[in-house]
Formats: sequence, structure tokens, C-alpha cells
Amino acid sequence: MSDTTMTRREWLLTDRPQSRLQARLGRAYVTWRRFTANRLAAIGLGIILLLLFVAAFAPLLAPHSPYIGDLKNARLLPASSTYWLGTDDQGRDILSRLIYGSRLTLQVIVLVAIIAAPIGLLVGTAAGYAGGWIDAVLMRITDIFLAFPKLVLALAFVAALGPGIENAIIAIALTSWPPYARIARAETLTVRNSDYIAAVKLMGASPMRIVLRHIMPLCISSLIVRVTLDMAGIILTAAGLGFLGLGAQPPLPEWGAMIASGRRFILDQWWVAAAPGAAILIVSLGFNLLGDGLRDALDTRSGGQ
Amino acid sequence: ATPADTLVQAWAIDDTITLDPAESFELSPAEFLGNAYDMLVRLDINDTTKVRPGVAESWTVSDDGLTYTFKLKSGLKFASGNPITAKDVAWSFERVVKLDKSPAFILTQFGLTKDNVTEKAKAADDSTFVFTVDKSYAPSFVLNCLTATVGAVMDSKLVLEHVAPVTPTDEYKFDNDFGNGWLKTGYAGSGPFKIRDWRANEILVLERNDNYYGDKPALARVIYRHVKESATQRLMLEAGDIDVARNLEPGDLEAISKNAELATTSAPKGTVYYISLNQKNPNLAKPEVRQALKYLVDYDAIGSTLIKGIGEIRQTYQAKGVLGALDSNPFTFDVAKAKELLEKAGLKDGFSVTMDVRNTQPVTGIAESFQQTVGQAGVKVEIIPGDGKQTLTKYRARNHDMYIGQWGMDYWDPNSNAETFTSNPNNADDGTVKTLAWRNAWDVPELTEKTKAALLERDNDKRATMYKELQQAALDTSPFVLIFQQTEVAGLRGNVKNYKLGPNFDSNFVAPVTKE
Amino acid sequence: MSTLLHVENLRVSFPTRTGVVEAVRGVSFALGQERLGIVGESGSGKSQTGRAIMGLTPQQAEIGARRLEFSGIDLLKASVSERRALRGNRIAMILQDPKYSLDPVMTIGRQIVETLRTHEKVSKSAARERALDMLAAVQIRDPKRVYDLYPHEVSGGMGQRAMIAMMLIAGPELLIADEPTSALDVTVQLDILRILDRLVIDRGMGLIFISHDLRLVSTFCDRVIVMYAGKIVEELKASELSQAKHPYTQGLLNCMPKIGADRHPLPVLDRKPEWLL
Amino acid sequence: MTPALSIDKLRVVYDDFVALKDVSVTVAQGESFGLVGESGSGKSTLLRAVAGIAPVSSGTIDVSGKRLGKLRDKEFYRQVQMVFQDPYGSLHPRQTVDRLLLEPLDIHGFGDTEKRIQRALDEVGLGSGFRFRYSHQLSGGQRQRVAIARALILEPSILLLDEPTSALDASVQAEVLNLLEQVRRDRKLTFVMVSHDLGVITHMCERLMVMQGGQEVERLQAGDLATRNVAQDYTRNLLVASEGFVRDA
Amino acid sequence: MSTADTQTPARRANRRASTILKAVASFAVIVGTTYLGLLAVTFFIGRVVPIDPVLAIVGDRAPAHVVERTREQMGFNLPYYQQFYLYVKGVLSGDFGTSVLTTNPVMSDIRRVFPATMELATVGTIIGAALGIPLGVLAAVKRGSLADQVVRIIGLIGYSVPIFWLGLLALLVFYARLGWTAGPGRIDVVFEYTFTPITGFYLLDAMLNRDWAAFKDIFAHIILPASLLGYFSLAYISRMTRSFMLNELSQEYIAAARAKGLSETRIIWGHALRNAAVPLVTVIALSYAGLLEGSVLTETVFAWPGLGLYITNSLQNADMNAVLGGTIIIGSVFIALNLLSDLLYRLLDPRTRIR
Ligand SMILES: Nc1ncnc2c1ncn2[C@@H]1O[C@H](COP(=O)(O)OP(=O)(O)OP(=O)(O)O)[C@@H](O)[C@H]1O
Ligand SMILES: Nc1ncnc2c1ncn2[C@@H]1O[C@H](COP(=O)(O)OP(=O)(O)OP(=O)(O)O)[C@@H](O)[C@H]1O
Ligand SMILES: [Mg+2]
Ligand SMILES: [Mg+2]
Ligand code: NI
Repeated sequence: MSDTTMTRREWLLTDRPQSRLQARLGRAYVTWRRFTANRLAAIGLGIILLLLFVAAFAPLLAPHSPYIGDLKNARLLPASSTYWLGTDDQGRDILSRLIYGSRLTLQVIVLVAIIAAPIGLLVGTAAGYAGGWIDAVLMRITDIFLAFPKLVLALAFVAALGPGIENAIIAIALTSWPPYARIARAETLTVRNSDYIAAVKLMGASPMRIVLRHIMPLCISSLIVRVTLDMAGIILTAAGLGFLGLGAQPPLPEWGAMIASGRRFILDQWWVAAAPGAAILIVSLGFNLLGDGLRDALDTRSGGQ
Repeated sequence: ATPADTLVQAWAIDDTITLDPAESFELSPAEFLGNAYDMLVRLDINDTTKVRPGVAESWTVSDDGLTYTFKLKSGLKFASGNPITAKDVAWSFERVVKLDKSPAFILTQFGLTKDNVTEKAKAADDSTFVFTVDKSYAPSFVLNCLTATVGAVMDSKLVLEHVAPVTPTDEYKFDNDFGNGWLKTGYAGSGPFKIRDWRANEILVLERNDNYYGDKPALARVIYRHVKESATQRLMLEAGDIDVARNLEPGDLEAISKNAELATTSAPKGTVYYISLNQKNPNLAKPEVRQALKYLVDYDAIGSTLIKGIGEIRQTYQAKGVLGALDSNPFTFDVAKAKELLEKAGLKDGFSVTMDVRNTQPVTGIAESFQQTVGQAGVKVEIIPGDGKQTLTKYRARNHDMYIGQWGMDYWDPNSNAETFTSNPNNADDGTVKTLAWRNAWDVPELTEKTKAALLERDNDKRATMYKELQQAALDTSPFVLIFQQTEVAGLRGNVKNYKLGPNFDSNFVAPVTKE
Repeated sequence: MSTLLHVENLRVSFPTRTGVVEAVRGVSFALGQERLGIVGESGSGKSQTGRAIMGLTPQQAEIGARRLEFSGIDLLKASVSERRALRGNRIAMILQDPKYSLDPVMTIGRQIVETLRTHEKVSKSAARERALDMLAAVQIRDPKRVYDLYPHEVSGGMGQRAMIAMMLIAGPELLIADEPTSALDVTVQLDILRILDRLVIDRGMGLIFISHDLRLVSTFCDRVIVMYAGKIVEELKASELSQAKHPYTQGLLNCMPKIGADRHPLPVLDRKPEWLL
Repeated sequence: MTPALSIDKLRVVYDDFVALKDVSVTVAQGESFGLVGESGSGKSTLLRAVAGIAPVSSGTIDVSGKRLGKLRDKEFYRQVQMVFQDPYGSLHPRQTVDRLLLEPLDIHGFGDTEKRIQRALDEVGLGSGFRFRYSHQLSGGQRQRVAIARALILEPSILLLDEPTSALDASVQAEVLNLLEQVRRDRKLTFVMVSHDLGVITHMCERLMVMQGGQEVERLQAGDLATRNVAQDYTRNLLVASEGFVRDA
Repeated sequence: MSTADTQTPARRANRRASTILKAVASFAVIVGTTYLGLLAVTFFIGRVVPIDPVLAIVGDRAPAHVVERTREQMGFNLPYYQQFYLYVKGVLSGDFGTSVLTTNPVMSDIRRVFPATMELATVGTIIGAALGIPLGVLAAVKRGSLADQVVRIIGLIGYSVPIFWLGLLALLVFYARLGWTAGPGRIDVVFEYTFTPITGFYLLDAMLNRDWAAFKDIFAHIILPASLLGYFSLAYISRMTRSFMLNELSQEYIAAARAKGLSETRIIWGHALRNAAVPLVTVIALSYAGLLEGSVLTETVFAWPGLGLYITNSLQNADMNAVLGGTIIIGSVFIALNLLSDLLYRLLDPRTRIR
């Protein structure tokens, strides 16, 4: 193999990358290959992409207004050619609400992920690396939050901050970081005494630098996996808060709130709750599959050998 | 299936926090106490403008309207076997006034105080009870008040065995609790049933009182099971695990009414649902806006869907059937008219406002519908959902813009609602009488006076007219958008007979019920 | 000396994402009741050869041979249960690292007894006796104590002895030892070899000794196979190792620093592409 | 001349296990000093104590005449660097060679990083083809070269080598040992090297110390081993064992 | 030569004693600080919740002066630190105060609602573990096969379905339509007069009373909600089992076990699962703790008078004594389960055993 031009695949898979970019892309490509080799994971990714698409083009996709219904004439109708998934108790088109609701679902997921995961990561890695009393104090706080009934905490936060989707998100985020901290800490403990961390230390790196630049990147992948696996739980917690009336404000088409209000009709107009239920199921299934796939793809320990 | 001698009802009984008649002021305990205790007089559920004898056989009112003399039926016994005497009645009144809990005002509004109660509510002899009021109130008002559960006749001997000592303080000058602690879960009455057991949020058991003087209940016991969900209740009713389902929502009610094995029953209740507009909000304080919003409720649609079967559209604040209730529904959903009014108020482009809504049906549904319909006139409503107590806390502090809620009558008399909707003696933030008018900062000195006057009108017809005028004034100017009056419904197994809901919760009598 | 094992043209390959990795590419040898050494650098296919004989090749691997026969039994055609019956009973294998090859939550004694009772019908107490004897046979000084210890409670050398005991208790005719001493200290290393040596001599067992340490193999084994990239490049008598013909073998021998030899810089191995063929 | 490294009565205690019992060593500048002994004898602990990653409970360490405190400053790490035993464990699994080499330069604020990285790779005999590989794309010998390059990039004067070749094949070991010898010569480095292989130690070091159980057994010149001029039985056993297997008659 | 016998027996005993002492001391510190933290956080929550606690007692229609008087009687007019001090003092002397909602001492309420939740959670966890572990093992052993995918999907659905939805559906199908199980609640009213709870764990009580009719009925009532909870823990347990098993199955000692000629069954159940059991214990304990926290939603749908409902109800009414009591109980359970799983961990994993 001398001068023949490399195919793009070979270029990516080469074990002699010529630039930082190529190395990074190559690595991403390998991960991607491993990921897509798992058909279910690809399905999961497809679902998430679909969700993104729907959320982005909601106004174009929705056949009706998600907020305005016809209480008097179009209440609780079954699926028909005008209302593909039927109507809810305010006479609104369920499909349109689901489509618009995808935005809220995304918002919940993304915000929780970017609030809870970094808190957990920071607390966990700092505790794990520092050890000693810092570890003791941080872990005590984590334990208290863990030992605290999650719902009480979430309810209290929402009650204190006022209802609304944003506050529900904050509440969920604040109750879901402790497990991440635990994971990050455990991970940190295993790498803390490794030679490559000792090597960085021997370069004269400050503890801050070691945690931020060398330890955190190692914990992130398992954290990402865990977060994607928790997504279903997060959507459901939001739904649970909605069930207790502390989630999204009406008339926002939040899926959990839709189920919560639709459950009253479950015996006769089952589709009112079933449609958002199925949507939640599909999306969280998507995230779960994605998370599973990511685990297999990112986990070099069991995935590689 | 349920036992033949037991009536099993599923009902959300989590509002029961005490079984002491001097303290209890919520809906479900009113029903328990109404069945387990007897009062001097009872509401006649066949003609709700009248009262019928309870423990008292007969009564007279002195000409000056200040002295009420009750003659007790003879030979009555409490469930414990102790005889019922006028002393028990007097002691019961004294107990209420001295404990001074939430419902005590129903008695103290007649001028009873801790110091004079022993004089004003007095046993002349074993079978004569004399009650002296401070003004010559309409007798219907006084008697109606005495039908409330707070007027329950207590077994003083039994209760006194259970009093707990208390260290007197400035607020509470007595050295014992009048058995309040024990009675929170205990029972010392003489009604057709006795309360056998109460496990909060779980179950309440009534048992036939064999010492009851009147017609003995056909069933040996009535059990209330705490079940919150309408759908769950319906499933249990269909499966025959309960005999009566009490919290049915329209959809489930409809399904049950179509089921041949099941039946439904209903009765209008003295509870009205309304949207109130806080007058502290400058937009809402404009008279045109108040009226405009009354035109922006889609009464028809709500009536035929959200409250179908469980309520009836009613735009006046007195419940149907109460003395002087005005049956008038002048408003219809009319966006054009509303827009016109808004334009007059200088709010052509509408305005934004928040609305506090509790998380219960049908309130949430109505709020959402209202949100849509006012939107058509350009008014943007932001719904702030909240748990009941949370929203209430805010409402009571006058921190809301709009509030949707319900008001149940404290006692079966027009004064109860008139006083709260159309009187506001002191609109200051620290006002002492926090009526609904006060909560919405609606300052109405004339109507307040008129409400007071109606109380002292001893002629029933004249009194009724006065209340009608008050209601009309409310229709025309008040910041209350009345929507509907609650109809209480129950789904029944086919074999349950004679189950009749009363106009009030304390008159949901279960004694006549039989099972085939 | 009868031939215990025939291996002819053994191939093991792993399909991977980047193509097929041929770990073993046509290895042939025969083994009698002797000590056969397999040497070669890391990744040359030594372990995979051993594992293929045992039938421990990972599932995804493809395995093929013209002949793979153990005392008259065609291993390639044998059923799964037939092979299982052979394993541990007539063919045994000592794995590289005792730290990871012993079940961490089971006492050493139980692990030994387990092998025995899988293959022979013996009572519990008899099995225990045999296990204790076996422990003593691998020169564990206090068998009774060690019997009840967990793997993490013993040192590497003792763990390796336990592993040997576990594999030998059923009295196999063929033992494959995959780098049995590379994780151990030099002094302990020799103890272990002495034990293996005694077993071959006393029991007439066939031994395949896999190692990357040429010096050790040359002093311990009868014959040596030198592997490079999945192939046998040379087979010779252990005692004649120093006269190896193949430049690879020579290079390997040459590049080790020796006490007293002052060679600066050390000669290094210059890999020729033709060795791969 | 002040010694490059001077250790006096060093004691290291893990929890309540004494891993190093009052060991004293002095290494002159430019010298190569060896440590041998069986597993667990405290060889690595000694190096780690110098590097500041083992809990020193008593004793002193001087580097170029300067007493070390509990905390090592950046300056120290420019003087002393270490290469670990396990080439698979000492490179960060998620970093390319480039990033690995950039890190120390970045920490110490070096300029012209491009040139330095290039030079470091050349020096250890890895062309630029390896620069953007991840460690899992390298063989053991290559990894160890990267580790050496990383240690050298800060231009230290003392290199601590903890069994740098024990995980490598004999042929690769020779290459790495040659490399180490060469950089020592070129840069006039001081080596402290641990190995359990007497051959390697005598090949690399002028003086060596035999350790057992956290203590010094004896101290020898490299030549003493070849002539079997040893005093202690323990050392003699090590010598015999390293000869290979001897079948009893 | 073993690492163990390089230490003299005396030193070992000494070391063990000090390890135990250290463990006990650190445990005490953990429990103490966790409790105090729990108390402080709950108390703080009680203060920030914008609900007037007096409202729960006197109701909406109470006159203003009654509201004020009640506020003072309950000490809500005192400064916060004083209220907290009084509360902590009470708790330390074993008095958790009285719940205003049920008028009972909080402890006696909890004695009633906690067993209900615990019984449900226990049966649920048993179901979840009994099914989840074998399914996880199956999925790991047959990695990548159809069985693996099926188990994965079953588990994922368990992760993704809202329980209040599934609960109603299950009631509709198994109770209303098929009549296989009993309906909501813990026991039929028929037994209201004959069945006397002793421990509060009804299944156990029925056995103690030898009341088999009641036992049957209680079982019929618990099976549906417990199965639902079990399904959710099954989802979690089977996923974790799978991943632990995969990890174990790739270990060298499994190859060694194969080399010994052990059957696959023995290898999987006797060796791999035995090792996987070590981390699994923690997983199961955590999922059990999660269920004990009380699923408000399940309890609502099944009219189960449990702890979750109790706490939620109390919180919504700002009945802070009850919330605090409930929180302490859940905290204790959490701590206890942590300890238990720790002990089991030590028991199962000889490497962490103190010898
Ligand atoms: N599961 C596998 N998948 C892909 N390739 C594998 C697998 N197992 C082994 N190999 C490859 O097979 C080849 C031979 O491996 P083997 O373990 O036999 O080497 P070895 O000679 O024993 O080396 P060492 O001395 O390091 O133990 C190596 O190139 C290795 O990468
Ligand atoms: N972090 C630690 N915690 C507790 N004990 C330790 C720790 N690190 C090392 N030890 C112990 O200290 C002793 C000396 O260890 P050290 O690593 O120095 O040995 P070594 O001579 O390098 O051995 P090897 O040749 O196996 O690398 C050993 O008994 C080891 O168990
Ligand atoms: Mg190998
Ligand atoms: Mg070492
Ligand atoms: Ni039943």
C-alpha cells in the first residue's frame, strides 16, 4: 500500500493520524462504528433525532393549535381524520399538543442534564480526588440528599419557588445529582491512584488541573451513559410532579401533565392518556437504547475486549 | 362483594382532621358528625327553608326576639346510655364558646362570650334549654345556625371522664381541654350512628346506635373507605367492592348511569364555584372589566361538559333552595359585548393577569377553559397552579390577581354567603373580619350595612327580598364571577335503596339506607 | 514414549472490526510424556494455541485444524459435554495469573474440591482429604490453614500453587501451563517449576510450558517450539537452544542483558518481513 | 560536589504497615544507581517517596543539596522525573501522545511547544507518525518511549525509573534500555533505577542496593555480581535463581 | 509465604480491634451528621414552603382571630432558631410531635403507615429480584441474542412507563375485567371486625392469627401493586445483573472454571453470579430503599395508606411535624439499608471481611 489514496474510512481508522483533528475524528469514528453496530442503539438515536426534528419544526408539523380547543363540540373525541390522535378534555388536538410538548420534554431533559450532571461530577470528582475531610464533608452532604425523600425535596422546592416547568426542572435537577456524585467519586477513586494520574502529578500539575483536565474527562463517559439511562426517569419524575399538579402550568402541553389530566378518562377515553404515555415511552426508550449503546461504545474496558 | 348489613362508601376523606363537633369545619367530617350526633333542631331536607325538631321537641321565641326556649324530648339517651338533659345542651354550648375553635363563631355571633355563655345558654331544668341572643335576629337565622354540627349535643358526663389538664395561658384561660384531645378521635353523641373507628386517610366506621330514640338505621354499619381517584372508585363500584362511590367525575358518572346494575343519585349542595378578581389589581378594579369578565365565561360549554352532572350553572352566590336565593343567570358567553366593555375601560388591547388555581377538578378544567375564552377578548391569563393549601394561603393574604375557588355555606342560612360575598366591615390589610369581599379588597360599605340589616329582619318574606337585592347588586358590580353550584353525586350499587343526599354535608343522612 | 497429543495445522482467527486477526496460523506439533516449551514474544499466539487445545477459545473466534487429537479422541469432533469431561480431568491448564484465575469469593479448598467432585464421585470428606494431600503435594506447608483461606489472603506464589493443585487433583494426563511463573518473584518461580517437574517425572504427565523467558524454558524443558506471529519458526531440543538457526530465535537469545557481559548498546532484534511468511 | 540525591533514614508507613524502614541512600550526580529485591521489598516505595507520592513519616530527602518539604513545588518536578513500571497504566487513556507531551509544557509555561514535542519524539525514536495516536494505539515499547519522552521533555537532571522494562518483551526491553543509556549519556542524567532482573541492573547501573522487607540487605558494585562477590545469602539466592532452572540430580 | 502470616497474631487482633472501633466511630459520625442534616433541611423546607400551616388545622373558613390564636398556640410566632431548637429537643427525647392532619402523635401514625409501605415494598422487591436476577443472568449469558433483546425491552419499558398510568390499567384489566386480583386498599372491609393488626404487616399478622381467609384476601390485594413496583425494580435489577454478570463472565477465573471442566450452569450460578451478587446486594438494597420511600403515585391509585402518601399529604398541608417524622424515618431506613448492604457486602465478599 504505497501511494494509493486512502478511502475516507481508512483515513479515519488509520493508526497513524497526522493531526489532532484526524485523531479525534478517528476516535469518534471508532466509537460511532461500535455504536452503530448495535442496531437497537441506532434505533434509539433515530428516536432522539426524530424528537429533535419534531421539536424544531413543531409549528409546521402540528395540524391544529395546541392551546385552543373546542370545549363544547370537540371534547374527548376519538381518533379521526381531523384529529389523528383524538382530542383532550378541553377539546384540543392531542397530536398537536404532543408535537409542541416535545419542546418541553427536550427542555426538561437538557436542563436537568446540564444542571445535575455537572454538579454531581464536580462534587464527586472533588471529593474523590481530595479525600480527607473534603471528601467526608461532600459525601455527607450527598448522603443527606440521597437519604432525603426525593419527592419531598422536589415538592418543597417547587412549593417554595412556585410552580412551573422551570422550577420543576430545578427541583428534579437538585434531587438527581447525588447518584452522579457517587458515580463520579467511585470512578475518581479508581483512577486517583493510577500511574497516569501520578504521572500528571509529577509534571507539577495543581490538584485543580488534575481534577478538571484529567479526571473529569474520564468520568464523563460513564456519567453520560448514566444520564441517558436516567432520562426516562427524569421525564417520569416531571410527569409525577405534573400528576401532583406541580409541573408545567396549564395550558402547556407537557407530556406528563397531559397523562396526569388524561388519566381521568382512562376507562372510557383511553387515548387521551395513552397518546402522551406512548410518547414518553418511546422517547425514554430512545434514550435508554441510546444510553445502552453509548455504554457499549464508550466503555473500552468491556467493549474493546 | 360487601356484607349485607354494611354500607361501604368510597370517598376522599382526607379532609377529616378532627371529629370534635366544636372544632370540625370540613366537608367529610360534617357528614360523619351529622349522622353520629343530634342537635337541638335539624334541617328539613324535604323543605330546606324549614327546620324540624332534633333533640328539642318544640321551641318558642320571645316577642323581643331575644330568648329562645327549647323543650327537650323526654327519655332520650346518649349512645353511652347516659340520659340527655338540658344540662348537656348548655354544657355543649359552653364548651364550644370556651374552646373557641373555627366553627365557634356560628354561636358566638349571637353575642356569646366566654364570660356570659353560662348565663346565655342555660338549662332551666332537666328538659328546658334557654338560649338568649344579643339582638332580635331573624328566628330563621338563629334556628338555621343551630342545625350546624357545632350545635351538636354532647354527652357531658362521658366527655368529662376524658378531659385532659391544661396550663392556663393568656389566650386560653381554662385549666382543661373540655375533652377536645379525646374527641378528636373519640365519640360522645346520640345520633343514629356512633363513630367506632377512624384511621386517618384510610377508613371511618359508623355503627348503629341502639340507644337512638328515632327510627333505627336498617344497616348495622356504614364504612367510609378513603379512595381518592374517581376512576378507582368507579372500578370498585363496578366490581361490587363498594356500595357507594362519592367522588365521581362527569365521565365516570355518565358511565355508571348507563350501567344497569348501578344507579346514581344527586343533590344540589350549598357550595358555589366562582372566579374572584382582586380589586388591588388596577385593571380588575375597573367596573367594566369586572362585568366584561362575566361575559367571557363559556357557561354553556362548561355546563355541558366539565361539570355535567356534578354542577349546575348559577351566577348568583346563594345556593338554590336557600331562603331568598335569586335564580337569575343574566350572563352568556359574549365576546363582542366583553370587548365593548373593555374598550370602555380603556383596555382595548386587553391586559395580562395571573390566576391562582388549585389542582383539583373541575376547577382546573374551568380555569383552562376560561383562559381560552378570555384570550379571545385579548386578556392573557397566566394560570398558577398550586396545591390547595398553598393557593389558599396566597388568597387569604390578598396576594393574588384572580382566584378560582369554591365557597361552601357554613350553616344553612342566606346570611352565611351574603356575609362573605357582600360585606366587608374593614377593608384595611389587617381587617378583622376577613370575608371573601375583604380577600378581594372589595370595599362596599352600603352592601355591608344592608347585609347586617337583613339579619335583623324578622319577617321571612322581607328578609328574602333583601337578600335578593344583595345578589342583584353582586351580579351588577361585584368582582365575583359566579359560575356554578355544586351538585353532589353518588354512584350506587343497584341494591342500595333510600340513599338520599341532603342539601348540606351534615344532612347526608345514611340512617334510612337499606340494602336488598 | 506414546504420543498424547497431535496438533496439525492449527489455526485460530478472530473476526474484528478492522478485519480478521489471525492469532495462530498453522501450528503443528506432537507431544508425548515430556516437557514441551513454547516461547515467543508477546502476541505471538502462545496462549491461543494452548487455549485452542483446551477448548477455551472465545466464542467469536474461528478455529480450525487438520488434526487435533488427544489420546485418540478427535477434539474437533467431540461434543461440548465430551470436551467438558476431558477438561480438568484429563487435560488441565494453569492460567497465567493466579490473582485473577481463582474465584475471589470461594475458599481455595472448595475450589479444589469442586474440580475433583466434578469429575469423580467422591464423598465430601474424602474429597477434602484428597485436596489437602494435593496442597501438600504442591509444597504448601500448612495445607489445613490454606484450605480455608480466600485467594486474596495468600501470596502470589501460594495462589499459583493452589491453582496447580486445583488443576492437578483429578490427575490429568496433559497439563498446559500458560506462563505459570511470570507474575512471580524469581525465587518463587523456581519452587513452582520444581513442583511441575516432579509431577512430570512422577506421574508421567505431558506438559506444555508456555513462556516468553527463553532462559527458563531452555533450562526446564525437553523440547522448545519458538513462535513468531502465530507460526512456529523453529523447533529444537532445549539443550541446543544456543545453537538456534532462525535469526529470530538467535535475536531473542542475544538481546538479553547478562550479568558480567558488558555489551553497550545491547543488540536489538531486527524483524524481517519474510519471517511472517 | 553535592550529591544529586541524598536520602537519610527514610521511613514510609502505609496505614500501619511499614513499607520502608529507615533506608539511607546517596546518589552522586551523573551516577546510575540500582535497586533490586523481591516483590514488596519497598523498591517502588522508595522512588515514590522521592517523587512525593508516598507518605513519608520520617527521614529526609535532599535533591541537589536542597531539602525537600512535604509539598513539592513545580521547580522540583523540573529536576526530578519518573518513569513507571507499567506502560499500559501510566499513559492517560483518553489523551493522544501530542496532548500527553503538551501537558507538562503547558503546566510549566514553556513556549515553542511545537518544536519541543517534535524534538522529544525524535529523541526517543518515535517519528511524528506517532504524535497523534492514542495510547491504546501503541505497543508496550512505544508507550514506554512516550513515557520517557514525557519525563525528558521538562529537561530534568534526575530520572527515577521504576522497572521501566519489566512488562516488555526481551527484544523490546533491549531497545528501551539502549534508549535510556543514550539519553543518560547525552544529557548527563542521574538515574535511580528499580528492577527485579539482576541482568538489567548490572547492565545499567554502577552501584546497586539489594532490598528485602523495606530494608537494605547489602550494597554492591555492578561488578560484584559478575564475580559473585556478595556477602549475603539473600543476594546469593537471587543470583542463583536468575540463572534459570537447575534440575536436581 | 502469605501476606497474612507476616503479621503476628497479636498485631492482627490489635488491628482488627482498631478497625472495628474506627468503623463504629465513623458510622456514628455518619449517622449523627446525616440525621442533623436531614432535620435541618426538612425544617428549612418547612419554613420556605409558602403554605400557612395554621390553615390545615383551622380550615379556610375560620375567623381571623382563631387563625391568629392557633398560630401562637403552635409556636409559629417564635423565631426560627427557637422553633428548631424546640423541635430537635423534642426529637432527641423521642417526641416527634403531633400531626395536625391526623391529630395522632407522628410516631403512631408512622407505625401505621410505614408497615403498609414496607410490606408493599418488600413483596415488590422480592418479586423484582426473583424475576430480575434470572432475567439479567439470561441476558448476560446470551448476550446479543434475541433473549437478551427481549429482556432489555422488558426492562426498558419498566423504566419508561408512568406508574400511575400502568397502575390504573392493571386495575382495569386484572381487577375490574378479569377479577383475578382484589381491588384497591389493603384488605376487604369484611375483615374490619375480625382482623386485628398486630405488627402492621398484614400478611404476617394474618399468619400470626392463623386467619387464612384474611391472608388470602390480603394477598389478593397486595399482589397487584406489589407486582407493579416489582416490575419497576425488576427493570433496574435485571439491567444491573446483566452488566455485573458480563463483567464477571469476562474474568479469568471463569476461564479457569471452564478449564476445570465445570458445567456452564455451575459456572454461571455458582461462580459468576456468586461474584456478581456482591455489588448486586447494594443495587437491590437501593432499589428497596427507593420503594420504601413510598411511591405516592402507586399509593394514590391503589388507595394504599402508606408513607409516601402520608408525607406528601402532610407536605401539602405544611404539617411539618409529620413531614419531619416521615423524613427521619426514610432517612433511617436509608441509613439502615446502607449499613445492611454494607454488612452483606462484607459477608459476601471475603476481601472486605474483617478477619
Ligand atoms: N479475543 C480476541 N480478539 C481478537 N484478537 C485476539 C483475541 N485474543 C487474542 N487475540 C490476538 O491473538 C494474538 C495472539 O494472542 P495470544 O494471547 O496467544 O498471545 P501470547 O503469545 O500468549 O502473548 P503474551 O505473551 O502477551 O501472553 C494476539 O495478536 C492477540 O491480539
Ligand atoms: N498504597 C499502599 N497502601 C498500602 N500498602 C502499600 C501501598 N503501596 C505499597 N504498599 C506496600 O508496601 C510494600 C512495598 O511496596 P513496593 O511497591 O515498594 O514494593 P516493590 O519492591 O516495588 O515490589 P514490586 O517488585 O512488586 O513492585 C508492599 O508490601 C506493598 O504491599
Ligand atoms: Mg499469553
Ligand atoms: Mg514496584
Ligand atoms: Ni376485596
